[in-house]
Amino acid sequence: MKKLKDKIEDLFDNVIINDFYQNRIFVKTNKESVVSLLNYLKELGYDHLALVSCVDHVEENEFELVYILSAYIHNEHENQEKTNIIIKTRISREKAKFTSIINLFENAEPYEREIFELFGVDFVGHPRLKPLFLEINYETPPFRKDFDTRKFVDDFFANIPIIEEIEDEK
Amino acid sequence: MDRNQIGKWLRSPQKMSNKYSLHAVYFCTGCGIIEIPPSITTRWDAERFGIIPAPNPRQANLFLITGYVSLKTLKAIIRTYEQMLEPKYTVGFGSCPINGGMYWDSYNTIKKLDKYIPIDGWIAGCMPRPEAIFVAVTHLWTLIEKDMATGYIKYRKNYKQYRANQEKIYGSLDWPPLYK
Amino acid sequence: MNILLMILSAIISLVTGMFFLGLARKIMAMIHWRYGPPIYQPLIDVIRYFHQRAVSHGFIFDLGIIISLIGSLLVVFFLPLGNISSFSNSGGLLVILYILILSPLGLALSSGESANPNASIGISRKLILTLSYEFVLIIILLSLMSQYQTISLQEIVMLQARKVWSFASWKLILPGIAYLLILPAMLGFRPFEIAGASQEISAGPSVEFGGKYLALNTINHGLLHFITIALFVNLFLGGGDLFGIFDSISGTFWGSFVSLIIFLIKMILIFVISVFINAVFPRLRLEQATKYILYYPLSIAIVGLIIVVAIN
Amino acid sequence: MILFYMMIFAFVGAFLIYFAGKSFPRIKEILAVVISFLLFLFVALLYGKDFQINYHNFLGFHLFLRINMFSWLFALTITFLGFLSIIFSLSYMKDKKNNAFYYMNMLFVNIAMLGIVLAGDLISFFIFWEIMSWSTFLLISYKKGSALPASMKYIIMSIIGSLSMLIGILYLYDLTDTTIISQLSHIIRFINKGDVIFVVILFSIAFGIKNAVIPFHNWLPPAHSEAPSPFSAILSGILIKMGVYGFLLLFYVIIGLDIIFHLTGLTIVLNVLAAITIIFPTFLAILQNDAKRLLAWSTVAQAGYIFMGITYGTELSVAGGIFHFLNHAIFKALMFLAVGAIEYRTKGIRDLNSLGGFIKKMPFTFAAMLIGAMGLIGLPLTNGFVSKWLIYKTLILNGSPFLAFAALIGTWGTILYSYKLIHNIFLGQLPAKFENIQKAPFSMKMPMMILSTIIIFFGILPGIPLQFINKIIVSFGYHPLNVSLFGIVSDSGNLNIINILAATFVIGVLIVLFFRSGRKSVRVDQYDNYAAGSFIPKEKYSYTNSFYAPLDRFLNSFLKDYIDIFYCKSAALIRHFCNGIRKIYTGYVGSYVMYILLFLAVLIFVQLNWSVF
Repeated sequence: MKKLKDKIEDLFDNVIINDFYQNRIFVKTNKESVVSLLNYLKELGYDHLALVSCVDHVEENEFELVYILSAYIHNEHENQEKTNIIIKTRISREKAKFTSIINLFENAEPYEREIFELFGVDFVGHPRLKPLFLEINYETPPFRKDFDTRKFVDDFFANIPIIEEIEDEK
Repeated sequence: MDRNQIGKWLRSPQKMSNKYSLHAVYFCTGCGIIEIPPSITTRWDAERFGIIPAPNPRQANLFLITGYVSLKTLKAIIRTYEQMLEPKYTVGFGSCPINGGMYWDSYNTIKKLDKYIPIDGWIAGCMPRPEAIFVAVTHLWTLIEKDMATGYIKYRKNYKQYRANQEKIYGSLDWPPLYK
Repeated sequence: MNILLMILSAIISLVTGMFFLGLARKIMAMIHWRYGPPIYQPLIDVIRYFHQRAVSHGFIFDLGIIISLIGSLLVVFFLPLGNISSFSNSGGLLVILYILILSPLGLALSSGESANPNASIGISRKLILTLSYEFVLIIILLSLMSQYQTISLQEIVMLQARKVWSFASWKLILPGIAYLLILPAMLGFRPFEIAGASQEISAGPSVEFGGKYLALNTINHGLLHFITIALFVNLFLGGGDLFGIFDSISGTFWGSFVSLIIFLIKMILIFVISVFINAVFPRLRLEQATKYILYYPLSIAIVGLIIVVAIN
Repeated sequence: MILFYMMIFAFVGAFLIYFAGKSFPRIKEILAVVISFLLFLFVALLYGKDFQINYHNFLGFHLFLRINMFSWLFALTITFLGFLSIIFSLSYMKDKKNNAFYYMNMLFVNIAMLGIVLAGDLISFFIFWEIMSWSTFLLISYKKGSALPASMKYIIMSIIGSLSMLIGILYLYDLTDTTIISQLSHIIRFINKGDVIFVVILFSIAFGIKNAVIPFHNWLPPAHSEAPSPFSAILSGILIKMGVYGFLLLFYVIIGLDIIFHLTGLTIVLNVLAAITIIFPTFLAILQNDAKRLLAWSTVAQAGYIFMGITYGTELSVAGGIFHFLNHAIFKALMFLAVGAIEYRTKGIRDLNSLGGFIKKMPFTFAAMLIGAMGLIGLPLTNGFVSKWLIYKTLILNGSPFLAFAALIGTWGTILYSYKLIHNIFLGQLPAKFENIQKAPFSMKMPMMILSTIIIFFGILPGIPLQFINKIIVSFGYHPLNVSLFGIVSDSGNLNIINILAATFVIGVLIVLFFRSGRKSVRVDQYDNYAAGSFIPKEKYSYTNSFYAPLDRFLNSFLKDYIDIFYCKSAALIRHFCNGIRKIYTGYVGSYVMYILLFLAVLIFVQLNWSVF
């Protein structure tokens, strides 16, 4: 049976695969072919989307979206070992936008909301793109590297006055 | 129940009953809640002092703020505190509610809880053990005895400032002000 | 004279009610292998509730809790305690059965007015549970009434004192067992603590009860314990009589005093047993509780009734 | 002859309303109120009279109107409730179209019921019975729409009832060749038991349908929920009780006490029917979601209590049955009027799952509904308690504990559904769309006020109504109960309400003082509520729908209305069968000629073989 790595290579052209680790395959692609790659892998049996996360590369002014897939039921590719497929793609940092994969994987919804709230990546096609954790909204999303948390704490919490006891007369 | 206890009871039943029947609100606000179950069960038995977890704020008069207070939890804390009935006391666990503790520079936690709701007593220690909680309770007794546990009166008197601080954080709260 | 008896039985029931609550917490603590609060802790709680500034949701919120306390205190006057009985000749068991409705109805009215879904869920559970154990209770009372051919509780106690306790007579053993099986449901103890589940629906009907409302509710709770067990002792354990030992001094003041003591001892025994049951059981779901009550105690009670009807 | 002139005056008045109402609208309301008040006044003045007048001869039958204590009590309740519900419908029907027709029919029903009660002989009894049936049919179908099938079901059932009654009357006439009730009771003694049982069965079918006893009860719930509220107050308050009156007339006046209870098995069958009529509808009422349907099922259950009281045969049970008729008429009419007031204010919404929190807007209607529910449950100090106490005492002491069990369980079922009614309409969160509901108008409040004071008044002083009932029992041939002002005094356990009243008052005062001594409480609106630390979501925090969901899941497999299903299935079967027959009429002349020839051939064939003719 052809290995999984060769299958992906001959189907997708600009794909860099490195299966250096024992049960993990890293796939770097451009942002256009991510959705078709996810679709293809889902048919192969990797139907469990473990995680969607985002890495902030400030110096290259890019975000890196990471999708981790794995398979519950063993299929023919699993006979050697349990493989996690980690797909990485790069998107620009200004006005970051990416297509939502909810129609492929239902459980991507909270991850995308979290990335939208904490990194400011706008997912097109997401039904409920509302804040998930934070109670107040910040002008620069807090997980971005250029968000200076100490400065925020100083000017947001400092200007809340301490309660002075009103010494009423009675 | 020796003789002068009975004398105290007869002179000021409100103080004595407040001392020996503190029902704590069963609401875990931070990491310190892990200390509460051992203190109310067999090993340390808080019920000896009359402390039991109350099912809802209306039946409680002690509010234990256990650990750091995030922005989301502060909203629930304010709501619960306002629903508790009048002679109510709050005790803060650890240094995080005092000045932010190790989350002093986090964008998401409250630095000085005292600005939003009145706190009657603090317990030092990054999550005080049950013995420390009971020491705090005995101190609270003396505070009640000497009429110094007046957090709720302070809240009622300076409600405008408290409310202003709370609204500074959240923009606008979705429940009406408690006192006119 | 009647007024004196009224006051006396009211005081006895209130004191024993609070004592029962304290005893329950103490025994639960002992079983948990810890010290537990002093016996008079419920009294401290009530005094503390009284000094708290309560929150009211309207006129019926206040009236309901007062009606429910009136209901339970009223029942106390119709129950003979030992041979102290102020009203037990005006209507008997039927009146008791009807006044027992007043207390849950008053509580239902006031918790309904508190406009909190926890309270509504608690009340609908409480009424369904009461309906299911009322099936059994009515059959038990019917078998007793048709066995002793009277509807007045006073006479049932006297008949038992003269002859043998109904719990001991083979004819009425089954209703007795059925009563014991539904006792935890009537007391609201653990296997059937569905209405007042404190974690699930945060104390059910008494969600919005604050200061003095909670005080009245706790007193009412104590009284309900007192009434349920006093009814059982009167019906099945012959009220204040101990195998006729103290018949010689039955007429005098000391006679009624001794019968009262015996009556209270019997009640404490039964209460301690039900607290043990309370300590070891988890909380059932409502469907399981109704299924259980409508199968085992109900069949035992029906068989008991058939036996009684077949005999006479 | 005063009775006859009264009836004529009332009938003429009813027609006058209809025709006058066309020209000047205000007149019909005033006329209706005046006539019904005059009727009430007139009947009240007839207290204690006992005479019989022959007002008309019809085909050789002498028609009589008579008045005695027994019919006086029923007449008083009929006219009293008729008067109150007409006052109630003044504002209820104000904006509805053709309410002249409504008022005319309302008066017809009242007069017909009055006629039934005053009828001295079976023919005039039957005439008034028919007038009552079709005027009720017209009133039930007043709302058109979904009211038509309900009224159809009602009219079919009552036609069957009246036909069986007609056959009964003719059969009785054939046996005793007299239709005057007073003479019948003497002659009945000489008829053999078989005929008496047959007559009793025929009459019981007619009265059972009216009284909604179990096999004939299924017309009642749809009819009640479709009829306009003031009329359904009369429908369940009094109209059901015509069956009660009929049974009493049949058992105790026509056939007489000693014969009826020697017909072996009859009383047992009737008692078991009564027991089923108590349990089955009570648990169906718990699961209803429409306020008026719930009350309708509760009427069926309470009619079971009255039926149990009547057919049990001891003087306590008959007294309890009649007293429960009186009480049920009062508190059920009160509850229907209260639901009518709600329906009037919410423009017709009475689904229990979408209402809630009305106590804040309509406190008076809540008080009326609460007192009505207390009477329905039978709490001490309300009138329901005394009548139920009478019935239970005799059931237990006369050695039939299973019937007593059915009755007592009925009480707890009543508690559940009456609390569901109060909770889902009045308590809980007030939905936003009912924010600006006003109070009930005065013309609705006045009848409710009167009825609730009567409930408490009869509850505290049961001696007053019991005196009238004592006279009735004596006329039936029982020996009277010794009734004190506050209760019943008898050897096997007596009842005096004064103890309960005194004790409740004293404890009440003490507890209120004790309650007042605590700190003053703070009034708070419905949004300041415990919601686990978050603020209350505006519309999603009321829990009134499927109030008894666990009981629903547990019971509804047993509680389908099998009798109704049986009726509908048999009706479908008959329609199917008739369709088959209709196919014969093909419409071509040829096929008809062919039928004639075939028939002739068959005749010839029979004649040839067996020479029948």
